[in-house]
Amino acid sequence: QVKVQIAVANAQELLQRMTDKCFRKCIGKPGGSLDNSEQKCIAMCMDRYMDAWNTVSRAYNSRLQRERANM
Amino acid sequence: QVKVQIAVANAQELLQRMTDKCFRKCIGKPGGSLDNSEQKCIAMCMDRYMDAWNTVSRAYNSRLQRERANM
Amino acid sequence: QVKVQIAVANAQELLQRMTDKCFRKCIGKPGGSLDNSEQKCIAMCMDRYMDAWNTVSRAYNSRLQRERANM
Amino acid sequence: MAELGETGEAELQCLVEAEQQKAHHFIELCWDKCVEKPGNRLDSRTENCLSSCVDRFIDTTLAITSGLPG
Amino acid sequence: MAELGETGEAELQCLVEAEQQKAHHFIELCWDKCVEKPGNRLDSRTENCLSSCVDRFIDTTLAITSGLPG
Amino acid sequence: MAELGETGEAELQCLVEAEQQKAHHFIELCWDKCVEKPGNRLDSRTENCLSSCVDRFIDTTLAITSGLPG
Repeated sequence: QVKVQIAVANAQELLQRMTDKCFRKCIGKPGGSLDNSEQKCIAMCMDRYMDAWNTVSRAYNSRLQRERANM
Repeated sequence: QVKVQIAVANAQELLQRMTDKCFRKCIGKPGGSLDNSEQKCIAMCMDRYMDAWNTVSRAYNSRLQRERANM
Repeated sequence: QVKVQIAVANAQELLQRMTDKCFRKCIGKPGGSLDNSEQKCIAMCMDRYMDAWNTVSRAYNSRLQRERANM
Repeated sequence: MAELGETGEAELQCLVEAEQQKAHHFIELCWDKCVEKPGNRLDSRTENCLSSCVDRFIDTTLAITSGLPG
Repeated sequence: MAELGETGEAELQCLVEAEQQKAHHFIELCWDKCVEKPGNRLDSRTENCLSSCVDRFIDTTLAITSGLPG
Repeated sequence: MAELGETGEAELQCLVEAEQQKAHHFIELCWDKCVEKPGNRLDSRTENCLSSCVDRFIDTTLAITSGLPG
């Protein structure tokens, strides 16, 4: 149950940071609605952010393992 | 009593964020004292920040109501 | 024992903020290793950050004392 | 009004605080996007920008969460 | 020194932490304003800028809170 | 698996959370350094930049902490 709580909190923080980064990157001056190019940018940004998250997590874990092997 | 605590915490956070934003906007390289134009800028920034806070809160509340009406 | 806990937490936060600032200042596009000039920059940045921390703390404490004397 | 128990109070506090954190988050983000130089009054362009900023941010949140499974 | 009770310890901790958060906040803000490229030593111009930055930030805080009712 | 006591659970939670905060911190920093415009896919240059960013940040942390007494 603790693990579930942690996973939920983690996913929420990931989503919140992703929303922030993609909003800052994709929306210039906010207008009356999300136009087509903004919507596409957000969809793409969201996919790339998840890719980047995976790359960063992999790099971190492999570094942890190398450091442990050197001890 | 809980409500009072929340209101106080909320006002403190508002003031702190306002001070930060207005300091960053109004003070270039910090000198020996706040000069006249910096003082005016801060007074104005503070008023506009409160206006902006009210606008943002109104927009958020009206969106919440529209979303609820659509459910 | 409380004091020790506070001192440790404080030092950790100082180190974390210093690492962040110096990483942002000294590393452009991250490459395959820290090159010589990046290493020098980090060593220097770390020393200057500690100097700046001392200057800021001194300025804050002397202001506190002036404010108290004026009360 | 019935008195809140300890748990009820804590939950209420969490809820209200979460809402207020959202408002603080909006002002942080939208102030940077919309206000360049604070003037004598909030002109209508800046005011529209601030309102739209809140709405577009919520749109973005909804777009992102609707793309999720579940 | 008298021993602190549990409450006293927690209060002391809160107080000291609040002060230290201020120092962390100042360094964050003033480092960005005053230090461009870290050099061999902190030159006097940067040092003055850092001290002034703390003082002007406190001035700003006082200006803002003195404009409040109460 | 043995059941965790209350203290064990809290400690586990702290540990896992600290690790995850690091990952959130890395993505925050490295996204800004490496991703300019999100494209159709993560090209290999961006991917290398992200991996290197994590490694160089850890190098920086080690360089900074190894310069400390103790």
